[in-house]
Amino acid sequence: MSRLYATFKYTLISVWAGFVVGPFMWAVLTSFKDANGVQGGATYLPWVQYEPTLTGWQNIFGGAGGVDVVRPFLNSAVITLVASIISLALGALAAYGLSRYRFKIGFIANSDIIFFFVSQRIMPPVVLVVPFFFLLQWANLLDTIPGLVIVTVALLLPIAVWVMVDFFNGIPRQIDEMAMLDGCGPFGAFVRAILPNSVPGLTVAAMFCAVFGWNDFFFAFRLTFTEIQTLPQAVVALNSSIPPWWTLSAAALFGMSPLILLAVWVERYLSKGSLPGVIR
Amino acid sequence: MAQIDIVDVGHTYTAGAEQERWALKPMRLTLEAARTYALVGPSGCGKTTLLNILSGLVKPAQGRLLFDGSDVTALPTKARNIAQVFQFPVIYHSMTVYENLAFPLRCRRWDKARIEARVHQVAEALGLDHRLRQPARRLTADDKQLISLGRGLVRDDVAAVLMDEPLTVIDPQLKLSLRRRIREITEQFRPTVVYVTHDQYEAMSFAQEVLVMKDGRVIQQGTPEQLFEAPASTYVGYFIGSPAMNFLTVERVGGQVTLAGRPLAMAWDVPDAPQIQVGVRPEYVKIVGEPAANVFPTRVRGVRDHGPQRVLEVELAGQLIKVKTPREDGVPATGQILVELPRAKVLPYVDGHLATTPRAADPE
Amino acid sequence: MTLDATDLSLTVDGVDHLKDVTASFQPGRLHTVIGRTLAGKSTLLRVLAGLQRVDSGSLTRHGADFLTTPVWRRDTAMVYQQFINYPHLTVFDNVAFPLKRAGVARDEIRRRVQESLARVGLTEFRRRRPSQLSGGQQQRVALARALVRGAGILLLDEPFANLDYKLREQLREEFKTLFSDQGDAVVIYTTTEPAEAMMLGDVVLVMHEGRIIQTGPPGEVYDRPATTTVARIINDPPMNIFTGRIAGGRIAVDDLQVTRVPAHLADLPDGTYQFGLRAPDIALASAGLQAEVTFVEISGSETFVHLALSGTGFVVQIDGVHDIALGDRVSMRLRPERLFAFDHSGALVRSPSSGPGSPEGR
Amino acid sequence: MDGLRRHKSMFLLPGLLTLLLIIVFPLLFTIRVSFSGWNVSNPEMDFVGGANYVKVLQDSRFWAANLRLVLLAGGTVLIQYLIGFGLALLVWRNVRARRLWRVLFLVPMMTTPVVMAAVWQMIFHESLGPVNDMLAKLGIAPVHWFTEAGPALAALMTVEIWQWTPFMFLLMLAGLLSLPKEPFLAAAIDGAGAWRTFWKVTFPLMAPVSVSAIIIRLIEASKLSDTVYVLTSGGPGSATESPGYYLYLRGLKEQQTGYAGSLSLTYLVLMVITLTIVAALLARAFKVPRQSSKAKEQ
Amino acid sequence: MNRKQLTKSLAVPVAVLAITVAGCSGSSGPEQKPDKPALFKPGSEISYAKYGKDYPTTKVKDVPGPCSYESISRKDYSGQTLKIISHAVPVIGEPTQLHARQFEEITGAKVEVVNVPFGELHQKILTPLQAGQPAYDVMFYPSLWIGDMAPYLVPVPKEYLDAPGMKDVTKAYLGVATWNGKVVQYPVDGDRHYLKIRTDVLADRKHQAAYLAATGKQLRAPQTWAEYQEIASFFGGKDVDGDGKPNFGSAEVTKRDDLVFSAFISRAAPYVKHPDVTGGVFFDVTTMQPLINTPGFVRALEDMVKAKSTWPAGGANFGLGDEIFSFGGGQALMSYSWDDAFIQAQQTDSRIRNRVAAAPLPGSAEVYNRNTRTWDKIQNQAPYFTWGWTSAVAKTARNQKMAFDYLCFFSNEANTALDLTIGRFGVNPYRNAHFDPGFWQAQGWSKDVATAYVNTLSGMEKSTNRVFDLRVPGVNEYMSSLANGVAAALAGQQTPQQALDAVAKEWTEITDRVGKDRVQEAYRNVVALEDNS
Repeated sequence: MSRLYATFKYTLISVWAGFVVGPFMWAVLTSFKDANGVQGGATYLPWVQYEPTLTGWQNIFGGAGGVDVVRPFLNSAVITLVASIISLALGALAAYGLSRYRFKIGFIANSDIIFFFVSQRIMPPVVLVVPFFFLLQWANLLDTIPGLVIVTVALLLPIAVWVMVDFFNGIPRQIDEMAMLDGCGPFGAFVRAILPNSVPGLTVAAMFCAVFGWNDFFFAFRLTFTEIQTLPQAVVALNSSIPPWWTLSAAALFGMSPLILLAVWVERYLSKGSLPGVIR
Repeated sequence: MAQIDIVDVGHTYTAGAEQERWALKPMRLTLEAARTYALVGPSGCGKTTLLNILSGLVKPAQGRLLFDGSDVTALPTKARNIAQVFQFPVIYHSMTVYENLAFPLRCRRWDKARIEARVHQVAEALGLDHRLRQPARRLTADDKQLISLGRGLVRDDVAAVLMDEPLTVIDPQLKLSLRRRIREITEQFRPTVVYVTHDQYEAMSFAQEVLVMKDGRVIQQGTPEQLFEAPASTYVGYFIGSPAMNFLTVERVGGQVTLAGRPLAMAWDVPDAPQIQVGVRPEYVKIVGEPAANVFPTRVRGVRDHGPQRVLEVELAGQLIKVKTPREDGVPATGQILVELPRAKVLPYVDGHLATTPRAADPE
Repeated sequence: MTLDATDLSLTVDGVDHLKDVTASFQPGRLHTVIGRTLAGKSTLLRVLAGLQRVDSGSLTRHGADFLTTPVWRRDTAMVYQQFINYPHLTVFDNVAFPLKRAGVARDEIRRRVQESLARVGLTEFRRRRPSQLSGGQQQRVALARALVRGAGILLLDEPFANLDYKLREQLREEFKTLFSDQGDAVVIYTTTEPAEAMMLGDVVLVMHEGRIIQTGPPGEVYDRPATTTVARIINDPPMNIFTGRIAGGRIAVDDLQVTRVPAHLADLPDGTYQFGLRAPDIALASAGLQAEVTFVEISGSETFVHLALSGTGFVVQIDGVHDIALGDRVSMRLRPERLFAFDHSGALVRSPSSGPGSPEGR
Repeated sequence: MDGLRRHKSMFLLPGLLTLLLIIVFPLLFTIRVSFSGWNVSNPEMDFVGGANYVKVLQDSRFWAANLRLVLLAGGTVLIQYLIGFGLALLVWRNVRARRLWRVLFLVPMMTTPVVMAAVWQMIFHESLGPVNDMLAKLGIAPVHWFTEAGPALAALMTVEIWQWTPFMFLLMLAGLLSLPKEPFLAAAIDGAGAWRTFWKVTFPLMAPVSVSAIIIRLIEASKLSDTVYVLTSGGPGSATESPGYYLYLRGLKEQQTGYAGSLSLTYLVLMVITLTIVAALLARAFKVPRQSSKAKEQ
Repeated sequence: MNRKQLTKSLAVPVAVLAITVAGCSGSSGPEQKPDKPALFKPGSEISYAKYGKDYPTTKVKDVPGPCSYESISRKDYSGQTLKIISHAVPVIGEPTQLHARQFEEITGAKVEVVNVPFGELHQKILTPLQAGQPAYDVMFYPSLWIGDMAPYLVPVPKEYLDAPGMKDVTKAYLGVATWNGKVVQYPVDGDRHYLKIRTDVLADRKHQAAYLAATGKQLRAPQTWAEYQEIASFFGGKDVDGDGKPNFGSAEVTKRDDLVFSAFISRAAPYVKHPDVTGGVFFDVTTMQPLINTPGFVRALEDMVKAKSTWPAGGANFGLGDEIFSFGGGQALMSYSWDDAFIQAQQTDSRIRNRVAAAPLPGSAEVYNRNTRTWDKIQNQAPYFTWGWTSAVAKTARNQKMAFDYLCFFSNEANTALDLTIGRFGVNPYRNAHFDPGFWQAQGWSKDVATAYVNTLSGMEKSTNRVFDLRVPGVNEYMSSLANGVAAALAGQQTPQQALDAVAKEWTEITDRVGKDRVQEAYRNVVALEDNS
């Protein structure tokens, strides 16, 4: 590798890294400002150009002028976790069935069913939200965690199926056959022989579920009233006609923190080499 | 095609390991130009390390590698002018057969007409001349392997063709025909070939010379016939040939070797050593009717029907040996038979090494 | 306790995978199914195991319908060609798996697993995972798992095909001992190698294109192959088959007189036959038919020399390893007393082991 | 395992039925509502025939939004692909602090689009944001990020690229890491340089991953609306309206449920057709072998 | 089953179940606990200081009455939950939160508040109301939505109407809260647009001289929109206040999905509200023909498009917050909208405190007479009473008493006095008591500033040529359509005339969709307010 190429390479990497980090840096700076720090124009250096304050951060942790983020954080965590688990369970089951058995319902075959699952991602959320409202109202589940979990499952299930079908296709069929020969029923074979060997696939699916579940704003916003607030909602509640940018920034940073940890974890997985086989 | 000199080349993957633990112990070998060599041995014997050193993928921890006398140890793969056929067929998916074969030449900026002529010549030898316009990815695995080979052969100056278990993924029924074609083609183009395999059949069927490797050492180098007739060690005797060579522990009384108290005549001088074994191939052990010199009584312990032959397992002086007999000779009616160990086919081994001929290619 | 297949047929995409397969598998006996790749051997095993449906035919066990019995109740163990083990379990747990499913007591599991592992020589590896073992060791784990249960049906699908030949040789040797105390189990072993079929089998079933084309004890099948196809399949290298004429006490290929008519063929009427001769039954000699060496293979301790004799290919097997160059011209001599004669349809007319006048057939 | 017919449904059905239950009602509801005049002051399921669909055909704002989506989704996904692939190549091997870069390059994907859009709104703020401030320091006149159509589209695309390039990066890096080594060695042996190796080895081997990554991203990008909602609200005028956002305006903000229903269905049909065609075209453009999606020969 | 039945079978269960669910959960009656001892002495000092340093340390006296701290703290609402939806923090959302917390502290109730961005508020409130879902007990929203909300609201009970604080609400704002003769909204804010200027520039002799030299005119608070434009463009882009950053002439709310329609109506008011013409500004109330594309409105839109050159960077996409930061932060020299920017400028830590002045909205030198279809050359002023926040209690509220207690506590004299001084709260004068310069001087305002402010506001109350919001069902649709048109013209996608013609067409459609009779009936109320004043 020539020196010129190395320079070129690290320059490119640094430029993109700067672009990636920029918004976070700005949010960090802003989260320590107040109205005076914001309204004069862009300022960068704390103490020099503006007087840093903790107002923004106090506001999101119970300060009177903000929106409390702790409860929404817990709500988001519970919803994401439960919906991901359900989606993974149902998705893995369905994906396993689609990977191992041939289905034929009229002209509909396996690939069509897989397409049906994946195609749910094409649906614009707007199409679904009004009917969901009535559906949940009918089930008396508006503004509840179970209600949001159900809706989130609809969003995540296609992802789980998409990842897992490919993954199961990569596990030799002989393993489940052998488990059945060894006395497991079809379900037992799945649970005892296949699932324990599906950790990388499940991990990737779980990652996507976590990302899409945690970051959903649209449905959570429209299917809740006052009882349940998710984290993105709490942040958006600060997007007022006079936005308290400092509080907004603090809330945004707080809201992303768990998933940034997820990125670290995904990278570890990627480097260990378990991930590449899963995503094809 | 070049002569390859491997001068004191050794390698370890863990820095600072003592030499006994090196993946490849320092060795000195010469591979002559335009000959075919097979590296054979069980997994972990160092054959892949040696191959990677030849291809430039691994830089040896010590020693020098010479191609026709010039030192290539520090050169990257690209600069070594070698060709390689891998386990998994490697072709350029997006190209036709012709483009695949022409690729190395285009990289070398040959002119069009010259490329065209050369590609056609090689394609004809590969039997692919009528499929040049087809996308290479549509070919079967064995034809893809031929393309890999062909990409090496189009370059008329290639120093060596390395083949890394090229038949691994080939359908068993096609293995034979592919091996045959590869051999025919190499006989036609006569490059220096180094063929790596764990399969003794393949090694012996393909190469003019076979290098048997074990624990990072080349323990014998020779023609297939030499390996079979005079294994340099008990390991080679076991490794080459099916069933393996029989080894019997013998005693040395005076200047005589005895087995079960009877003298055993050999065509070789036997060294003086506390523990002597003799080796004899099951093919050469004869069932005889009359006692004579080198004839021993045995007891039949088992019979295996291999089809054209039967393999008898017999007990001789408390040791089991195998005897191969033609099918039409039938199974001996009695449990007791006499076998002859032919004088010229019984070889002495001391400490597991052949004790008559100089040990070939054993680095000291 | 037999396992009886009757007229099993399976067609996928217009290709017959099984065609009217009828066979009776006896308890306590080892059946080898020999055939080339894709002859339907694996399909047959999968049908017996319950992993594959059939289009028609029946399968009974102890006289009762077996087709409707689900896999997990068939009391069947299987060893695959690929080294299939549970990747997430240790060697010990792999072998214990079927016992746990069967609800065997813990102490009993421990005892039996240890015993099994000892028999395949893996005791010291019991805590490893399959991926940390060599191919041969992995296949031993699979064998141990198949053995440990004492299953009523034991299916082995080319279990040693993916091993290199020394290991193959070794495991083959051990195999008979390993399976000697399987009692009343029905054991079915598929292979492409005649030597395995000959060595291991109590009964050999020859499969070709989805059909069973000959069944019998190994020696019987070997000595009297019903057709040229069987003759090719049951010999390695495949039996040399060539078309020739019997006329005037001589056998001729095209215009070339190759040999005299041997005694056991003496009473055959003149005419065109297909003759079969095994590779070991041709010798290289100082004088004889002139042929060109087209290829040389070395297999274990034998050298297979491929010869071209005026357009017809012959394979000659000679003992030991010999350096023979391609393109050499050599002389070869057929051993007429070892000739098989088949009619134009390929059916066996006369074999060397049958005396003159005794008609062949089933 | 065709011998196990009876058991297979128990795997598929729980998931399939759950999805059907969750999805079919909304779909039927949307179809029905699209033939009604349901709106904010008349929330009733009456029947107005195809009137809504006639209106859809004449709704130039809707069609303009669809055309814009071709630019927004197609353009950003293409750029994301190029950058994502490029970055993956850069940190694939032989780079110092590799893991740091990889984590960094993944992070934006993990953030909530609506939240990040709010942050971007501060950044692009025309008088208080750092972008214009820095441009001013470089002597460049302030850019009207949200008040001129061109810059607004650029800002929107920047945010989309920032947010979703990591997704491409992840898929492409995973794809690269799973590539066999031999083809690269073969190319080196054949004497190919870096450029030739990329075009003749890396790129063709990555084609299947590329196609699926692009299609997945196109599917997700076609729903673009959260970012538009927070960042530009479709403005200036309707210059940055995406179909998703327009549907939201009509259906939720103005609560013209019936009309939005017919817009949604029209849009859905358009999307399915377009994506199917695009998928087929991509597969052809990348010469993906039809029989297998795996790069390795088996 | 034919298609009709099929569709019915789909819709019916939803509707039926919706009603059932609503009925069920609404039926559990509120429990009324006996009063507990008061936590506050009458007239104790009230301050927000303990809630953080974001709040002023100002102290006010608790004014006795049914809504005072003392009275409310007697109530025992422990174990009960009050659900509130409000605008995003801070505008009205923050006081909602703050008073909710106080209400919890003194009554033991549990109060859940959800804050929603402006663009979402309407549907977020209306969807559950229409579906019969008891989502919220108390709702804060712009008062002009009364037409949509009224059917679902509980009229304010008499005991609250009789409270002194309510009695003091100005006539205009009580009118705003009234629908078909019933007070259904609880007034918490009084909003109007007025002009805000920087006196340190506009009243500065140096600048006045320069302006005179350049234009030949006196520099003063602009009386007409033409003057406004002239002054704005004169000072645009120069650093005239010496803070090192360029100043701009005007900051206006121009963001489509924010409140651009209000800004536009302020600009249009003097062109379209002819003192002698009755019967509606937005529609001809007798025919319900839209007037939005008549020459008066078109002229205003042309003005606004022209004004673009005087706006700061991004000025064409300013939300209310941007406008507040721009004027309140000292960047723009003039602006017109609600009080917020002015209060922001008057915060204790503001750089331009007491360097600002309030003035009536600019007027015009001519006004369009839609009866004669001519421009009449008269000096015209027409204050615009643009919505303002309001609050209401839903019929589905479980404990209506608690809900009203919360609202009356929210708006008690002490709280309002403090809220008025916090710019970001968006709470503006709506009681007669608030029009007292002394009150504002007590907050540290200079006498001139306080007097001008109070005069401007009370002057609007006295005006007889006023414009009110289009308070009809579907108002959001009308305003959203108008915003689209204005935005299209500002973005240069259409000429003002084209844009407003399109709006007029849409308005007709909306009217048809909502029902001409319903809209007309509602609009009569508005016209009555305007014409009778």
